[in-house]
Amino acid sequence: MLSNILIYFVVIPLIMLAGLALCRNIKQIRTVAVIGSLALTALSVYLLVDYLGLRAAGATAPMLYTDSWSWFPQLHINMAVGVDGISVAMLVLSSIILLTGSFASWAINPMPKEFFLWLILLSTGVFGFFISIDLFTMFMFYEVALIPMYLLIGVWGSGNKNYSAMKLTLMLMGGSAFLMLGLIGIYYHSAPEGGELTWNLLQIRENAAIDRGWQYFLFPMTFVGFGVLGAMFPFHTWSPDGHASAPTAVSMLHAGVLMKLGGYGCFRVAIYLMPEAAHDLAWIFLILTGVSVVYGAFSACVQTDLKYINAYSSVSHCGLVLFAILMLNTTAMTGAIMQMLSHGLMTALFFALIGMIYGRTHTRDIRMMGGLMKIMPFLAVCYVIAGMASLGLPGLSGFVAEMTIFVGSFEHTDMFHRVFTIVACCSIVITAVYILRVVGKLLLGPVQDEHHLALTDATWWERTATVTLIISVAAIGCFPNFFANLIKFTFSPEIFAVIGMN
Amino acid sequence: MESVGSIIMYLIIALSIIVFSVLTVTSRKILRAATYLLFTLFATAALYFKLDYEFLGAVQIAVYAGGIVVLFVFAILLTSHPGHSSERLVSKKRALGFVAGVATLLVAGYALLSRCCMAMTSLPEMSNPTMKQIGEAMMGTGEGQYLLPFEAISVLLLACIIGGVVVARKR
Amino acid sequence: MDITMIYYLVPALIMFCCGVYGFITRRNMIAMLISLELMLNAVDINFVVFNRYLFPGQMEGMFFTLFAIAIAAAETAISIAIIINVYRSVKNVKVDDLTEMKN
Amino acid sequence: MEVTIPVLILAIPLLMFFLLGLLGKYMSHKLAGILGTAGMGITLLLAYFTAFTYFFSGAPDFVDAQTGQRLQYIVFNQDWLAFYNNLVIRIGFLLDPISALMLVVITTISFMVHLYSNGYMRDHHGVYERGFQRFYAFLSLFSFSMLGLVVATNIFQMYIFWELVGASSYLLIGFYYTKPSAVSASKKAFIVTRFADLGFLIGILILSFYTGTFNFTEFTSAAVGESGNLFAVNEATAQGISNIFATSAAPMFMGASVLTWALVLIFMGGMGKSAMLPLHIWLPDAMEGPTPVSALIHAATMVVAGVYLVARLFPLYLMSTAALDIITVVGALTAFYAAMVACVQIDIKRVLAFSTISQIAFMMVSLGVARPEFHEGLGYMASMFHMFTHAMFKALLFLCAGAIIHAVGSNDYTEMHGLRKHMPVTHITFLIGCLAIAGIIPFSGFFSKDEILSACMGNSWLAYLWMSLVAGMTAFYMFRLYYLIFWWKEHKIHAGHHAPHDQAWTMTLPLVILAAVTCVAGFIPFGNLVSWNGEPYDFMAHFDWSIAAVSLIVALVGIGLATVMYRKENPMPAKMRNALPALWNWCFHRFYWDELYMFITHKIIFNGICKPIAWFDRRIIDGSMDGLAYISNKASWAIRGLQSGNVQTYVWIYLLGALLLGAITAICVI
Repeated sequence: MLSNILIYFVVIPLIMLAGLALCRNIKQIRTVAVIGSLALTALSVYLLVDYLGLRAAGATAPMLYTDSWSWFPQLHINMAVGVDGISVAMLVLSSIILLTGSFASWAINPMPKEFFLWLILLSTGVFGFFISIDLFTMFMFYEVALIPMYLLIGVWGSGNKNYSAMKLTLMLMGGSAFLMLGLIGIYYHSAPEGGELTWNLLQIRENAAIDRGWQYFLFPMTFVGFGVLGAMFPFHTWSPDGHASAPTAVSMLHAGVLMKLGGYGCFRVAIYLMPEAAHDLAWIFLILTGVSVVYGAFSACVQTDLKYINAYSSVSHCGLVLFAILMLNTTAMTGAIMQMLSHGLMTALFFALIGMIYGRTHTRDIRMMGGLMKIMPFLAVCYVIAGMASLGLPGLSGFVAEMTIFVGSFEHTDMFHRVFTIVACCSIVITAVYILRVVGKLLLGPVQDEHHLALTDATWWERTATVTLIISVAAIGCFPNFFANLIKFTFSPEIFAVIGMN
Repeated sequence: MESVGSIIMYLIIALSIIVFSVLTVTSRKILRAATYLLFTLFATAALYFKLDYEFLGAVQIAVYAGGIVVLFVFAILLTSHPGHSSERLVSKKRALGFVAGVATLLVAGYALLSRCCMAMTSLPEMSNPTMKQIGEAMMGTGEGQYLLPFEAISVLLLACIIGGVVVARKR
Repeated sequence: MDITMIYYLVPALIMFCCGVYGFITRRNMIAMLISLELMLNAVDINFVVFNRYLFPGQMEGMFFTLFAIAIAAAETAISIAIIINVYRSVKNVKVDDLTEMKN
Repeated sequence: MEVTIPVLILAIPLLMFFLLGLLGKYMSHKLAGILGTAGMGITLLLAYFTAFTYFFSGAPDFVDAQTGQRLQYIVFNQDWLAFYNNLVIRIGFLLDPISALMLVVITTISFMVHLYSNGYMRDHHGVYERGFQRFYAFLSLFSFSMLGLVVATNIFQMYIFWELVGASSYLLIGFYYTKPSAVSASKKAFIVTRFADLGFLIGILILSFYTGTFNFTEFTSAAVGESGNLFAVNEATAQGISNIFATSAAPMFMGASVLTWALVLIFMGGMGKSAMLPLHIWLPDAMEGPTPVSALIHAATMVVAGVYLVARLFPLYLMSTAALDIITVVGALTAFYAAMVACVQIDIKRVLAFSTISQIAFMMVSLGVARPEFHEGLGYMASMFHMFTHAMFKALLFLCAGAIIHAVGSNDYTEMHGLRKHMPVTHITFLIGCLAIAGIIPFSGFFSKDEILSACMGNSWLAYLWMSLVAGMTAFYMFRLYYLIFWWKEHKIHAGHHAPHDQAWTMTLPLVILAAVTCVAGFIPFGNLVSWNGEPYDFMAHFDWSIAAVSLIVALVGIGLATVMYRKENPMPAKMRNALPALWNWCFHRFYWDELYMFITHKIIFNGICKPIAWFDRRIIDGSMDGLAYISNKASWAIRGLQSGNVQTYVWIYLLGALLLGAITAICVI
């Protein structure tokens, strides 16, 4: 079992958990957290290189490193793992954000040990989710990733934290309920009449036994189930409150990685397994996601709390992810995955910076702040860079992702899809409006509050966190073809063949 | 066709069961209720005798009437001031109880009457189970013998003794 | 007149209903326990009657009643021990007033 | 051609950006200034070398040996992001007449500005301004982006650098970031151009979808077709594209062909960057940035990007004359509007800003009226020519204005007056600039403007008359400005103030160089270098002396009028103003465009869309979620009573259930 590289993505966090449990003081905790997440980052980068090597050597299977260990044979539940380019990209993203999140919560208070325990448990779920190809284990890890969120927000959060934690958890659990129904439905239709049922994604895809009628029922279930986590309109309202109350690292992980679970799941389960229904029902969800792209952006324009602004911008950007996935062609889907990467990194950067600013000024209300550029130039410049990434400046990640999505979506010959593409395009202008509004109010202009003049700039761990993220954002923005190819290669042509598109 | 004496016996037994049951649950003084319960239990014992189960009737009198009711009386005397402890029933509760009782009566009665033909079985001939038979049934492990439940009951009683001591002990 | 099975079952049923009524209406725990005994007794009668009328050669019903009586005795003993204990601590045996353990 | 030099042209400014941006704060101000200027100087030399090689080496890559046509040459073209099929964004380097021309223009102006800023960005005591290194870093970033824009090999590369140019413009306008007006001006500039870019993007999407390519070479060759042009690179694709648009079965959308739609939308991008009506509002405000920035970005280079874009796609535009007509109309209206407004402004940078808008509109009109049938596409050449000369003399004017502002310490000309004795060099160079923009022979503006008017003449009389009128107004307002600054009675010098004087050599040298260029640039045989299809033609052969004479007279009338009214302080301007107060007010308030936009953005979009949406989200969407929680909460409280702990209630309910079950069984089974 331990000969498979993927299993270490779960094993290392578990070892970290054990190590954390033994820690006595904050120094040891930091050491364990940083060493562990560095190990995970190294592992994911190694996986990336090795994966590309295997692909270059001509491996054509849809998933590599596949393995399966029986777990509960009566119900055909296995611990099945395997990755393709998308999962690899997601693993790299998750490990980077975990690493920077550890740095960002360097001085977490109170109960640092418990905080990191829950945080690592959460990331265990995340990593487990991305390596699983068995629907049941996938769902299990999904839940493992969701539950710690409640405590992390409820205990270490700020503001109206109990309400937010409860709301977030309940809404996501509501999504899970749909999801579970959908997954069980898929399981019972996973094989043709009389065949052996399975939870394995690849097997189900190969069997292609879910008939159209059932797909019409199961597709919305799974899509909405995952869509709730992907902040799909109108199930996005947990996001502003949840993010506003969450501590920095949790916001980072949640917006950066957990929301990606939603998009990834929508693609991996809903669309991959039920392409016909996806094709027939896409228009409903296209309307919803297309609306949420513009709607989130408009909402962000009038918010005054930094985290709310960012949460609504996440609604807009994640809406674009689901929007592109539903276009059902390679280019748009590549764009969707790139947008997931890009949004993950830049939102993490945003939340890290907001946390750092909040830690100093003790307010997140942009009306109470101003002229921070003069006081904390490093953080301010980083914020501007994050903003530029968000509004799609070439050379940073947002641009390539959005352009890939727009070009891919416009490829769709149907007038309806095109009109919605143009509607989604409008978001780039609105995004510019709210980003510049924040930058102008928060960072530029005269200093608003005299007390802020005494504040200090970033510490070394904060610099480490932000610089790592900025480099990642710029890497995607400057060398998009590398990532595009990593992702693109793995879109199995057969799902598009079913729909009759390229 | 039963003898007249038997019928009169039956009537007395049935009547006292019904009357004393009703009195048990309606009397407002708790000590009286216990007394009426005693009469009900005696009537039941009489019923067992009439159905030719002498041993059972004896056990009923000894354990129930002699043991349990005495326990009740002790408990009542310990927990309340006799004669003084009349309780008023809440009318809402009484209504609820009445509905429940009547509903039970109706449902069970309907079930009973709908199987009227079976319920009309007349008394077959039966020899009294002798003490020897009962003792063998109780002490054997074969078919129709009850050593295991007997032992289980004895263990249960032991547990009850210990439990009762523990619970009632002064701290 | 033949005394058939139903002649025994009906008083037993009435006894049972009285038990139900008493259990629901009484506030005194001892009175509730008394009602419980009535119900048990009614069931015992049924066992005996069915045994006697339908399976006269066997003794299952009788033995069941026998054991039920034993268990009833044990149960009563324990219950009364609890009741006395409760009385000792709260000076009351009214079931409505015993809400201390709830909170 | 070697790849190294073109790569270096792009790489050096980028490197300078990172060097000065990341390490700037560890450098002294002086070193940063020298580094930035030296970097730009090297880029300048390399760009000159490249342009010279392109125009004059006669290598077969650049010129067809038989016909003498100039060719498009792709120096390198690196895949950057592949979408599907042929849709690949590449980062490349395209050399053709206009890109070579723009390389020269950009590096020249940029170098001048770099040099000039060494003097401008400090106060009278020689103390450098805060953020000096940052300023140079941003200038380098801008130069990189602008160079990348002009050498783009495909429309998406252009869009990429287009955005980068916008961002660096944002950074430079907002350079004085503690000043609220600068912050809002930068924001406005970015958002307005961003809005225009939305059109550009959609245009690109449409165009690339139908043509299946982003590459300029394929667009242009497709449009020109088989008429023996030398821009054709990929004959097969070209044929496909021309079939798509040229046939009668061309895809239509709402009554116009998709090509027209795409081109108009792309032109919208150009309108934003080039400040055409109605997207011009950001440019006057952009003057909040340091004056060298205004000279570089908002006069000479970035704002002509729109013109450059149209010129780049000109062969495609020829396929849709409707789009060209729209360009003409927009340009003509803008030119007139900006000239009107410029006549009454009191901030010298604002006057220059509006004159820039007006002049760019000239270029647009020139492109709009250009047709291959008339003088072999004279308008195209004239537009490019004017772009070149305008860059020089407008940068000159702005740098002069900068010197004056630096000396006086105010933008408002009412505080200047009579500076000609104190600042002789600035005076002379400014005068040269004014003469050039007014169109007086032999300064460069005369030639280029004359070409434009000729081209208008070729299209219609109306365009010609209209543009001549605007040319006269140009002469008027420029000389009004000139007289107001340099003539009139000078202000008393307050005690403790220095008298204004000419500035350090770093600031005067660029003025002199640019003035010299302005004097001689008109005589460059431009037609030999730039034409719409690469075929050189004799510039003088198309020179129409009658039109030249008329335009000269118009310019002189304008100057004369300005002389009469503003030579000395007199009541005439005030009288005219009182005669037509409404007109004056409208002009002074720029026809209330800003107020209109303010109304639209604040009242309609912000209060009418954003706020209701936010409210809807909080109250309705979130409210329904909360309502769900509320209902379940209430429901729980309602059934909470069942778990009372009261054993009698339990029995009652249990019995009820049991009886129900019993009843059902009794009824069904028995």
